[in-house]
Amino acid sequence: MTGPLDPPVRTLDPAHGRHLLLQMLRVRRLEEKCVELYSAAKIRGFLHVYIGEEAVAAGVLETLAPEDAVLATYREHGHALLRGVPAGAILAEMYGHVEGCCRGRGGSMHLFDAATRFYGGNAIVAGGLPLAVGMALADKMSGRSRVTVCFFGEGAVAEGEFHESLNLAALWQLPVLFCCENNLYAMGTALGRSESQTDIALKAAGYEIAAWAVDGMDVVAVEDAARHAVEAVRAGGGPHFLELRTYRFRAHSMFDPERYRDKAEVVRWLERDPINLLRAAMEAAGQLTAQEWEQLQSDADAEVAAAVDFAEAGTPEPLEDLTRFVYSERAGDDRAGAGSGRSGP
Amino acid sequence: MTGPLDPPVRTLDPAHGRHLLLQMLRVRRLEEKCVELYSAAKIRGFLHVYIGEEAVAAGVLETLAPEDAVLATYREHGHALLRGVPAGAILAEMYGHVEGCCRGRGGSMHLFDAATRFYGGNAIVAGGLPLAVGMALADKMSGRSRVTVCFFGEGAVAEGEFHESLNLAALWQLPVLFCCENNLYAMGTALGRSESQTDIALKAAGYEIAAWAVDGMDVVAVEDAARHAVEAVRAGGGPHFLELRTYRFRAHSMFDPERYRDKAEVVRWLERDPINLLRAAMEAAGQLTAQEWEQLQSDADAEVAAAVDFAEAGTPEPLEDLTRFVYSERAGDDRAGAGSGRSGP
Amino acid sequence: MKSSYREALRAGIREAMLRDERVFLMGEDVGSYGGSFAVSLGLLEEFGPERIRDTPLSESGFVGAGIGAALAGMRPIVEIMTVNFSLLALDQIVNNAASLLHMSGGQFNVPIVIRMTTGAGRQLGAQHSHSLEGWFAHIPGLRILAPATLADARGMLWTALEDPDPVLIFEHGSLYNVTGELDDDAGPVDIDTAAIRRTGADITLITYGGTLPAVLDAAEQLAAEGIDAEVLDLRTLRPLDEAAILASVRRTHRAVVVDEGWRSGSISAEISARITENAFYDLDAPVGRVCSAEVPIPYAKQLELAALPSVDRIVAAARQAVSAGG
Amino acid sequence: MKSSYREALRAGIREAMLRDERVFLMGEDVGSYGGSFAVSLGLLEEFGPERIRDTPLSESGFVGAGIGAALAGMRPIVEIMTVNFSLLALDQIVNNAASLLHMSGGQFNVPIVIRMTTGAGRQLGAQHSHSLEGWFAHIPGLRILAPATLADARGMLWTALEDPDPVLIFEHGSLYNVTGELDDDAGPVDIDTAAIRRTGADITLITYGGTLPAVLDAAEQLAAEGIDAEVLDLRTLRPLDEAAILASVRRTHRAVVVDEGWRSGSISAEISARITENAFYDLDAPVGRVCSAEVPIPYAKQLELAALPSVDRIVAAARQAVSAGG
Ligand SMILES: Cc1ncc(C[n+]2csc(CCOP(=O)(O)OP(=O)(O)O)c2C)c(N)n1
Ligand SMILES: Cc1ncc(C[n+]2csc(CCOP(=O)(O)OP(=O)(O)O)c2C)c(N)n1
Ligand SMILES: [Mg+2]
Ligand SMILES: [Mg+2]
Repeated sequence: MTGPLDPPVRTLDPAHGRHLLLQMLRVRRLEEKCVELYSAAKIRGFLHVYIGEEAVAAGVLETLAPEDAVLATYREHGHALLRGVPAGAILAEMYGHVEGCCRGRGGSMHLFDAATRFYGGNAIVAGGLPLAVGMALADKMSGRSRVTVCFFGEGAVAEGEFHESLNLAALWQLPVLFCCENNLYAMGTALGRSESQTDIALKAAGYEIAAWAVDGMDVVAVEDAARHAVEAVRAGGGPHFLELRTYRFRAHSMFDPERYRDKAEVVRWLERDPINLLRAAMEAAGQLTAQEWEQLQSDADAEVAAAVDFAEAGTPEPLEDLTRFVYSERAGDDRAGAGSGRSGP
Repeated sequence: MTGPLDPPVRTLDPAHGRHLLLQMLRVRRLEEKCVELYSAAKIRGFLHVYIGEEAVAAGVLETLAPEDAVLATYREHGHALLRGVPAGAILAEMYGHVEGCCRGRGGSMHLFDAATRFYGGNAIVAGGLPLAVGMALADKMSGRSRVTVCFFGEGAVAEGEFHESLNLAALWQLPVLFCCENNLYAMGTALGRSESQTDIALKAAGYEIAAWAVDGMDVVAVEDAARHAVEAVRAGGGPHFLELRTYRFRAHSMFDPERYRDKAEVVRWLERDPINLLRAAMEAAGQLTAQEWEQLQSDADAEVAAAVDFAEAGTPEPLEDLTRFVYSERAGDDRAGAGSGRSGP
Repeated sequence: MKSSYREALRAGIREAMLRDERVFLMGEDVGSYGGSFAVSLGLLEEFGPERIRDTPLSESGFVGAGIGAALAGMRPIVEIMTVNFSLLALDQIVNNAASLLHMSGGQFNVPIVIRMTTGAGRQLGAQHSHSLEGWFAHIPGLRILAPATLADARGMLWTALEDPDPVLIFEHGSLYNVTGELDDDAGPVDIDTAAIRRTGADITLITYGGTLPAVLDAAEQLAAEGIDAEVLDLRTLRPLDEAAILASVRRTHRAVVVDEGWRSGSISAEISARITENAFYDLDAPVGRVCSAEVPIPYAKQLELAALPSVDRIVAAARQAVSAGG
Repeated sequence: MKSSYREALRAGIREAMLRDERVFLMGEDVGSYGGSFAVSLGLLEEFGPERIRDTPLSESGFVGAGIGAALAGMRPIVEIMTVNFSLLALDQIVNNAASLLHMSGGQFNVPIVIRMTTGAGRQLGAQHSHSLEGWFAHIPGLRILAPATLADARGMLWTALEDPDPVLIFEHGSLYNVTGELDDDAGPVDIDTAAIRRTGADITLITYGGTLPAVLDAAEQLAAEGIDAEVLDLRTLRPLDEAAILASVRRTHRAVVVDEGWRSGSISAEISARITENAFYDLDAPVGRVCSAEVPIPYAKQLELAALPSVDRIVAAARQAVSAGG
């Protein structure tokens, strides 16, 4: 296992610290709202929230450039938001409205956004990994110095597609960063009951991929590690792998009665809430006033409130358009709409 | 990587040495005959011969008990023969005759035999591994101390099914022995162009499986390692893995023009012909007379000749029976034939 | 007794586990989670983790392992959480489960039962809304079941486990919460025949699984219009009970097939073709089909509903068949 | 010029590589081995290992990687050695390639071309003899091609690469060695329409791909008996050129569909159903089907031949249709 050679830089610029705090808060508030809206039957289908894991997306996405690409799973609202997809477009999508980032066709598990190169939203566990490998292959073949970042859960590690993807990426030395969000459970299945080797970073290193494990509750540590990895990938250092050790505070989805884990375990992890951790550290260092904290919260709240308004005001796609986007619309088509049917940039 | 703790026992009982020599010769002669029969259009379809790799099957199968189970690939004539399937039934199968071990329905790539618990013959690379895991699971759940042995090529290592199978076997500590026949090529693809990590035993060890590499051209070394592994598996030591380093002397199949490897490389490996190696060692040790060697050869030749006669005398299945064995025949069915439609013992 | 479809399935599994110690249940989250759709809830506590076996996420691996276990004498029930993920296990199902008996000349049969949830209608989006049971019915060597009623949910499993060959059971996600009366002595049922769920003289509505409730509703509505529809529940999609289909159509002279698969290449096409082949001169109108629109199923409610067969579309198709021709 | 089907395919790939630097070929043994069926022989030398890219054995991985590369602006040609192994890549094909455009509301199309060998007839046994192109044709979002002629083998690829959406090309293994004349200026062909390969007035024989030669032979034989058969080569299995099918059947009033898929749930069923739905009153006889027997394809020659559509069976089906009814 390769780790960063230099000790992480722990001196935090206060403005940057507040920015990271805000990023995490934005996700937290959006997810809380999603849960509320689900209970109010405004959102339907399966809903998986990211509460507790915000430091992972916040830390990693901080290090990317606009030309990079991001892929995630069905637990991807936070990734979409922090990648730059407007909260309104995200919520409108979950309302099934045409103003949603996928015109309401995708829903919670399938957020996509061409403008920010956000490639979903994949509801098949491990299904995004081969795609990420291929996007990185395209970049390498085209001589572009872009990075493709692929998020997935530790449950995906047991899938054949994980294995095939890591091997291809390493064999071809592709510019891809694998980010394994190890929250210790795949639905109800604890890591130790799904992997004979529970050290995921070690497993990745077995493919001759530079891999290391990071405290996924410490957004600064995540950002440091990700920056190191992204720079290495961009510089042509081949694929890198981060195991981000985290925990989901909520149930797997809205249908999960959580029979498989102790309340006490959850309580222990709640003490490592990534937002509280950073807030406390900054407060202790005199980097965050009560007023600043209030401001961050109200900024996050305001954004979510505006997003709800946007989603509420949205409209359903007319039924005549049901069969659109099964195939691309050609130049001659006289249909209007967002779908340009063109790929890539 | 775990290896045998004791140094291998290299004092060879002469009778056993001659037996191993005969086993390898039997395979060699059968395969040579297959090539000949293919050229004569007696055998059709795809044909993959095992010439050069005989020490692997000979060494491993030597260590099994009748109640154990064996699975192999499309390059499995030798495994079938050494497991105890009569040469005549093997050749008749390739003739497509009803006297064949699968009534002519399987052909070269699909030899099966219930009597010797030989479970094929699988033409999907890595497709047999999950089956082996399941058979071992059944043994473990039933409290039987049987071993399931699964052979596959190093090309299979890149497949997702390899990964899923090794993880399941290790996680559940199943009595299965994985035997990777590393002949350095998967069709035309050299190992270094298919695996980012070319040390296959190390790769297997990454699943927390006891794994070691063995000279697959040295039948005594193979037998020693296999015996050690089979005993450990049978004793409840969980899955084991052998990487058997070998080489195929012939083309991948009858259609392969072998553009991908040097003649010189082949020549170098021919010097390590497993039959010649053992023969030379025994002769040097005064354990094999010229007459004994002649006898072994003529025994092997005679067996193959008889098998050809048996196959030639065989008969094609009548067309009315085409749709048999799509579903099992029930008690009430008045059809005759070998197919009992019953699984396992 | 009162039962839900889910409870009926669970009772079937429980009974099988009690009857035959070779039976075990294996799949993702069947154990400590209680089953993703709560079908196996409580069984871990009753039978323990060996026989209610949670698997890692590796569909090809554990389905293949189920096939191997069946080869070695067990009677595994493998749960694939939903049909959507079965695509990852297709190689094992088609190239091994369905082929081994034939390739081995009758030596190795595969007595495995594979259960999975199928279907759309719950706003789960394209990757979680496939209806592929009709597609699976293309594969020789497999038997495909689609329990639509409580009695079938309860009773098909044991019969499937007694079958020496691989059986796939498709449970429509919208049925789990359906409740009704189940006979106290409900038990194994046959898996060879289709069932007439409503007799009628004017037209045969042919369906199975998740669309049976809508078809029955449509039949009620048609009755109010004076059209007397027979409703045939196929129950088994492979092999099809062709005799039952033809017998009904020969009585009614008209047929509409309803299924949730995408129209092109659906099982409805097969049924339509068979009727035409065998009862052409008995038909007073072309066989109609009501299937799903040929789109990846969208999330938005109105679009999803528009994509799926509905009572209205079934009624309309039946009306058209009745008004057409002779 | 004289060409084999194999050479025509190679010429198509070569031209695409030369025309557009975003095009590359990727798959198992496409490079140093020269292609398992020698289609890509010589291309590695001409274009180098970056663009003629050998992959490890990992069908799901490299097909998914092809989809990803397409998303990121490339125009990959992914070769799956044979259709039999495509089962390992179905998740990527169905859940990603076919679904991404729709799920993303039109944002992300997938311009990938996936080629594979299909079909039986070479005594390869059950696991190497699938004919699943008709089965793939069930999936919305995919376009399915089956070149049966040299001109189509040569010309379909470029048109497929220009298509913004995923295209699967099925090459029947028995066609590679077929040789004939190919126009010197042969180039891209349309992939939207079916082609009449022989005109006739008495019956329409509908087929595609590997069975076209047998159907043409059957038509000759029928001509000798005084039955004038039209032969329609579908060329594209999804979307079907329904207009061409119906137009021909409305002229001839009779049809037999021939394909190598297993009969139940075959593309022939779909075609039969569509004809019945749309041209019921034009038909003088039920639509016939000649498909493969519903068995895993056996190795033994006589059994394999008996399982597959043959000239005799086609002739018999045509005769029956012509003698039936009006
Ligand atoms: C191939 C596949 N199998 C099963 C599922 C059902 N499923 C959805 S999420 C999930 C657990 C995944 O766990 P993990 O990868 O750790 O991600 P997490 O939910 O913890 O973020 C399962 C089993 C699926 N979506 N895809
Ligand atoms: C899943 C799958 N993909 C591709 C093939 C085609 N194929 C047959 S053998 C082979 C090479 C396998 O190499 P290896 O596993 O090393 O075994 P070896 O032939 O060297 O014994 C390939 C690519 C196949 N049979 N199955
Ligand atoms: Mg997890
Ligand atoms: Mg090899």
